[in-house]
Amino acid sequence: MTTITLRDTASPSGARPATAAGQGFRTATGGMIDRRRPLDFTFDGHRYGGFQGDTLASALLANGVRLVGRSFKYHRPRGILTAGSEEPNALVELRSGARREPNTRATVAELYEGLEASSQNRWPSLKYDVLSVNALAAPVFAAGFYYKTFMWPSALWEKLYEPLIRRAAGLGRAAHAPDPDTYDKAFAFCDVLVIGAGPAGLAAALAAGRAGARVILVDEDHRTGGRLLADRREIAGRSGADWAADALAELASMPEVRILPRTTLFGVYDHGAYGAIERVGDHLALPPAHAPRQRMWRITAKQAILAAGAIERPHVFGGNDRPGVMLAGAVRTYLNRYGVLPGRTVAIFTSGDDGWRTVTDVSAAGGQVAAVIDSRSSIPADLRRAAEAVGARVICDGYVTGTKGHLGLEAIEVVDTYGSRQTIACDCLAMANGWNPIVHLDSHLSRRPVWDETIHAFVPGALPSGMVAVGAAGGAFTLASCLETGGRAGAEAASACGFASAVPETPRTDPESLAHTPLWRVPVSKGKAFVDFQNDVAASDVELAHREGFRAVELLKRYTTLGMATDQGKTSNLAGLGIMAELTGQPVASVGTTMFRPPFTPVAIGAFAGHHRGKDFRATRHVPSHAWCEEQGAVFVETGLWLRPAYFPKTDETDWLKTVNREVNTVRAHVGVCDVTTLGKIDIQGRDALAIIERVCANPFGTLPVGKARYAVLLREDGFVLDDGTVARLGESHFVMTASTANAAKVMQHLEFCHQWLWPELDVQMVSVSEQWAQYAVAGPRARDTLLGIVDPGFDISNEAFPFLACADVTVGGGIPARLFRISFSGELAYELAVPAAYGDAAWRAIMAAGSAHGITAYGSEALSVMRIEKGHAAGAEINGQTTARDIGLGGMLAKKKDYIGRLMKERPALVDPDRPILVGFRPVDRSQRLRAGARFLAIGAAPSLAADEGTMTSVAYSPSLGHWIGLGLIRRGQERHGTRVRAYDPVRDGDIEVEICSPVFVDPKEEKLRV
Amino acid sequence: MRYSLLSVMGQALRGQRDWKPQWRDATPKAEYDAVIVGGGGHGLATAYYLAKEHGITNVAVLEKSHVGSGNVGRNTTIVRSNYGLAGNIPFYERSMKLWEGLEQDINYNAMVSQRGVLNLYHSDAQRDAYARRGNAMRMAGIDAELLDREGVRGMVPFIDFDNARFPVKGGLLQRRGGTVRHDAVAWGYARAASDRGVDIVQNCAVTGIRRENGRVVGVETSRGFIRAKKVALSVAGSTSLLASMADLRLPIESHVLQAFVSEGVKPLIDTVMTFGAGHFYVSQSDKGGLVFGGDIDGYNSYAQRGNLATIEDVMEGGMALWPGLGRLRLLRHWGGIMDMSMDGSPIIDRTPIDGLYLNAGWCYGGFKATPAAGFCFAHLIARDTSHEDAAAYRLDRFATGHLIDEKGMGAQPNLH
Amino acid sequence: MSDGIETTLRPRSAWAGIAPVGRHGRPGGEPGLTLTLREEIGLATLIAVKGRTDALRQVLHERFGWSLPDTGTTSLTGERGLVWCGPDQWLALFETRREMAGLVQALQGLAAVTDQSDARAIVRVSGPDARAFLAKGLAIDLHPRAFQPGQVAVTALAHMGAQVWQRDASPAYDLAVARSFAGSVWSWLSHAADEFGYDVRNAEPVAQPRG
Amino acid sequence: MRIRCPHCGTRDNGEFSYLGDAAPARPDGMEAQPAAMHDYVYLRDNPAGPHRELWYHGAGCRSWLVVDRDTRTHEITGVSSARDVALSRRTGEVA
Repeated sequence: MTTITLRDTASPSGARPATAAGQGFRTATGGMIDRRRPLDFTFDGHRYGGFQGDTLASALLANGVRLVGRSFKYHRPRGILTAGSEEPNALVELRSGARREPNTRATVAELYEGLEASSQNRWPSLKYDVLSVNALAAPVFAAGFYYKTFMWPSALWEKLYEPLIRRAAGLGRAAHAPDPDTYDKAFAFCDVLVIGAGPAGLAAALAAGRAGARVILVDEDHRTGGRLLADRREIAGRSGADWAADALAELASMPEVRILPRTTLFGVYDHGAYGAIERVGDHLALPPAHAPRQRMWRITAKQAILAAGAIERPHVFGGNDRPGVMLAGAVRTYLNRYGVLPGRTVAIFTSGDDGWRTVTDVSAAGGQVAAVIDSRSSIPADLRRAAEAVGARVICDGYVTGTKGHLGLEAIEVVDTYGSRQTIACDCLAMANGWNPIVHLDSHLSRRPVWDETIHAFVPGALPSGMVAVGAAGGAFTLASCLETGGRAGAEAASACGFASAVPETPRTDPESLAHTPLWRVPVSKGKAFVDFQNDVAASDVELAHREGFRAVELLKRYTTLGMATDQGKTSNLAGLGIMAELTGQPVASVGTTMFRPPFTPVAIGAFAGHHRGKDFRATRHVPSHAWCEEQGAVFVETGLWLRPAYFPKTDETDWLKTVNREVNTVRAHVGVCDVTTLGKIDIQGRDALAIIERVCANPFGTLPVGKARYAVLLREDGFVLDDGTVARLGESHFVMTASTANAAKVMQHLEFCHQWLWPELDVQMVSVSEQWAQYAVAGPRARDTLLGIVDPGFDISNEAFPFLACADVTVGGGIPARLFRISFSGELAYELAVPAAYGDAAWRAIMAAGSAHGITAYGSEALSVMRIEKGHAAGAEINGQTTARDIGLGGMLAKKKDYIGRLMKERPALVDPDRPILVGFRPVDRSQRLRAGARFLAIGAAPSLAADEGTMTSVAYSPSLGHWIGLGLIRRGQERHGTRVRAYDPVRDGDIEVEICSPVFVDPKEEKLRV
Repeated sequence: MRYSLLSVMGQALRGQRDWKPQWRDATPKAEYDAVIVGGGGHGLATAYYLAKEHGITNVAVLEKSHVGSGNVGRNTTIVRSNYGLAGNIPFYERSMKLWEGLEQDINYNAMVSQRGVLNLYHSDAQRDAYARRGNAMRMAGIDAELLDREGVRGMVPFIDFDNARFPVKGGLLQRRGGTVRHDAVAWGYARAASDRGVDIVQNCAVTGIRRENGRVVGVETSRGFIRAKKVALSVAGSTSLLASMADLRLPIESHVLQAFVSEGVKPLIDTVMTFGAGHFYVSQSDKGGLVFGGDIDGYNSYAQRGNLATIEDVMEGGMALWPGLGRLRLLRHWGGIMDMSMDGSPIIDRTPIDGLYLNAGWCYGGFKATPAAGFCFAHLIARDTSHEDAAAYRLDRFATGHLIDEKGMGAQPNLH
Repeated sequence: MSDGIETTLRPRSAWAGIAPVGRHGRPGGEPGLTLTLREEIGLATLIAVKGRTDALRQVLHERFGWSLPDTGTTSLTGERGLVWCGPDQWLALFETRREMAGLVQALQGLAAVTDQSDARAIVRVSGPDARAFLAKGLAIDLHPRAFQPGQVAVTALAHMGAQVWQRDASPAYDLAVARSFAGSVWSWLSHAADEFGYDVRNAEPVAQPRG
Repeated sequence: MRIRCPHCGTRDNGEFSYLGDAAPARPDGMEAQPAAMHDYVYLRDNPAGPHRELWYHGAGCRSWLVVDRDTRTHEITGVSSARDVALSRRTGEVA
């Protein structure tokens, strides 16, 4: 028997407590805390002491702090109900600043030196909370009252009612600053995943581990053992805690067993995929150096054993939410595991034999048991005797009907079988109303639990293959059955994975009785009887829902918000269902349950994102000239995953337009070089290479000779343009196709689809060479002169030998293999030179050197875009998935005599409607005006309306060649309307100007520059 | 009993004892003028407007489970009318206008909250695409504003402007957009329809569509045959299953879309925001939870749940946009089944079978459409001709080429 | 590429400016990982011509002494040989690019040969924590019961395409990623390797061919 | 969700992209009719239950796969190479 000294009050504010002495409710000995390691912490600015091994909740209770928070709606004082992750009440803000974590359950927050916690949802303080006046209006604030009110006047909803409601709602305050900690992710694979390291889980892991299977054992607690740490039990003649420690030691010695404490298995996904979150650094003030705060495990398991245990059920009676009212199992946890007396005078309200276990534990720890109230009409004599032996009053067939106390429990009101009422002083009430197996995880795959009338609880229904629930999680509540079902499941899981295993013998355990008659609510209670503590859902709200027709469990949940708080109804759901069953006169089994959804307990969003945040949200692809571009101070732009140089400002160029104009002018007058490596490049070889190109491209290729390239347009099967590019014929049966930067991956996938699925008989070999080749466009009148400085002598690239659209293998720089294509996006004499990517940097520098005598400039994506608009080439803004080849002026080039993807669907009536908007050019009537892409076209004088809409401007640029803005756009019957004027209407940018329709080719319409 | 603050306070004195069921849990009659299959938001709204606008009250809504058990209770509650194509614009604006007057119309507070919908852009091309859309909206008389970076910063200063992989350059804002308390929409329409005489029949699964001489004559159900002059399907997610009972194949696939809610916290964000460089959209419920979502999982599914690949993708988008979310915890995620149509737009039309009407293909935009879908579907059922605002939602548009493809993704449902 | 090139152009490593040589991450003690940057490797994709896989197998054996690896495996001798990368597709590895000469000719009509020497950035991952480290990014089971020397996987590493093959049981792995992703791959590597402490080294220069 | 690629082994579904129903066959050739093409492009059975569907192992071996999967439970009962399925379909046509 421990001797204990109890202190009355918490330590005064600011004073440094002599840690152990300040903990007035700490037993002198016992518990699994490390009394040699005292810790200081603060709650609402007050300093307290605790020990290593405490949770915040156990340490608060040790210091006599019972009032921990305020409830959601009524701002009622709330304390600590549980000792685990199911806690609905004791939610605090943990840490501060950018690390502030609202709604943190004090019952699972491990104590560390310097821990800071604050209560939430109260103002100005936890003890004096102004909004507790809400409790007075509780009769108005019944379930769903807001659906019936706040409707008049309608304008006041957003202005007044909603802001008030929003401010009052929510519990804690989230950190506003970016999360300073990092998160890690890891994949793990195993034969047998064991979820929960209580007696059943340990037995399962031992059996599977001994068979040689790869086992992962996860437990949300930092210490393995489950209820063996909380109840004084015996296994094979030793204490349960010792047995658990031995089991852990043996598991730790097995090389194929991985034990993950502080790890919550939060979700079950298809085909043996599981999500688990490991709290690597949450038990410390800061995560350890070089370690993440948390690590998300994605576990793939062949077999899974659910041994997550069970959650005790509260009773529903008036004032059952008063601080000091706790679950009986939690009371025993605080006593036995933490060496804390949750109260000096404890009353026990039970509906089964299990609650009586609390009597001896309280008494053994030095507490006074005031009374045991059992709602059943008969009680085993030995239990009664044991209670009476410690001086407890025993009330059979009685109920707790109410509680008294200001900010914490001072007394309970009890009615006995004869209806006589009495008040019993106590500062802690332990409630035992049976246990619910944790069926959450097995419900994640849409398997509904089933009602088990023998234990009055939902148990797992049919589980997916490879998954089994054992111990309390499977409805086997006795310790012996936990060990037995766990051991058997472990052995069977291992043998299902091909390991020879034997079902272990179940060790002997001390006797226990679990007789139980659940009590869904106390029939004669006073005041608000809470079902869902956190969301302030009372029994009367369930009645109201019933009255108003919200009887289906999902409707009950949604109308009352029962089970929708941060605990997802772990302690409340069944009471709600039980009461609804009573009201509708149905058995609970027919009422059913709502669907449990992942995660089992809330998981930090940052953990799901892991490394992928900030600049690492998505990969960044760099072009081969990137280092040079950076040296030159290029301005980069995100293009899909690529980072491309947009333009290259010189020191005196402060305006981007000035730079781009210079780049364009230099290309048009001299020469420029642009990195176009981002294009997709697909190598196509084989006897049927031409055949597949013919089928995927809408224009004909049969006549393409070796050594020539051709523009290519690809349609989707629905007839719209998929992409455009070029196809170059390098050999009789060797082609290289380019795709646009944005569509490179899509086109490759499309080609693979055509080859593997549509036409598998074709003899074709395709592979992406996008990463192999750096590709540079060299454009401008001096492009050939520039190339002569890098292409090795012996390759004739004269206009005669290497005309427009020629292509050839060459070498550059003295023997580096390269490919040269005479193709042009700018309308200038232009080439694309491809060199192996490793030589990309050197080749780029060599081009710049070779071109310096010819006035070369590097140009970026902006100048590239200006020049393509000047030439009327459609690009991403026009090929946006909504346009046909005809729409963008390519209708004439489509093949007539071959079948190809998209051939038939492009002929649908609406797609050949002459009224469809067609690509044309635009220029401002007042040449000084700027054009904007996205403007809509209207007839001059027409009032803006959808009916008046004639099309839209798709691309614009300032043309330095012409000295004014130009645009491309799609407009109804555009090709017939050159020279006419329309409005370019752009109200979102206050734009409304007149523009003139013109040819989309603004520069060199006769293509004289291209072929010289 | 009419709902008002007064009636609630009056009931407070009486322990809230006099409230009646919000809708009658009807037993099906042998015959109706019209049977609406599906007691979700759309079906209930259709029944309400059939009664209110067309005086047709001999109507049953057949629901296999309970009222609002489908997507109306599983979505991320966003309402908006920021569409860019002529086929969509008038319809969604009709819906927005109906939302704006909904509470007074049905005497039920569905908490229509016009807190704004902000679509972020991250490139010049995206800005221009949004301008194109915003301009179309403005031409239709719908509010739209194109914000620059500073305009966005003024609204949501906490998102990542400085270290982003895809920097925020601005946004398209529809101030009239916002959120609506989703369940309340179903309940409010159920109550209002029931008050007008519509039979709401729960736990009544349709198992067959009976036809005689090429015309629908009623439906087989788990509660027996119910004769009907007109049968209207409003069962997004399960449309193909019901249509197959009438031997129809449709341009629709069923896909799972996941949705997410965080723990409740004090107000953080007072608008609806969408990321333009990843799949992520978020708002905060009046209860305090951040409600968010992303892309569909991408495979055909009738299971109301998804998988981790999509979950991670959504969270990455969230963290990339809003680094302060890191320590906020995900409370719950779930899935709903979407009718993904082949061009990403819905179908409200007659079918080749006389007397069989179809409201389907809502992809993941059905919630915001609830009032207008009910309004226009009721019009179609009552008058056998499309309402002008839904005239583009024809079933034959895939054959004629009059597609309404806002994203330009073509005939691949999982890309819309 | 043939011998005797007098090029003035110098190749730039895929890791240049990205992967700093030296000790990083958790200080103290032996590093858990060694990351060796691989350079100058010759790589080519081989795709069998329809129906010629057996003939290809024979020629590869006769001309190069290589056996065509089965699905999911490699057949490497030293730094040379073949790595499976898809149905009827392999990656041919050479210690240097120079050695690749003649491959196209030898396999004419049997396989499409495509030079990919510059398409990949390759790093060798070794050390006691190699498995734990790779498990943070690769969603494949690297346990010795599931993945051994001689096996290869084409998969994703932190959303980026990657190919990984195990070299030996120490364990050591070669990790190949697309060249343009090297910077982002390194960002992930350095984050994931931080807790183990890691050494970054350049590969030993390739010995000049004898003779 | 995990899919057993016949070439690469079992992988997370994030490595794959989905196309849809594998049943419709493209009406090939110049004689194909618009109505048949419309049905191929647009109409789907969309069953709740067993479904043969096309997936692409884009992050792996780049193979198109035919997967037999139950759309109610996501249970996968078979995966084969799409090329093999397509070739056997052709053979079936000939025979």
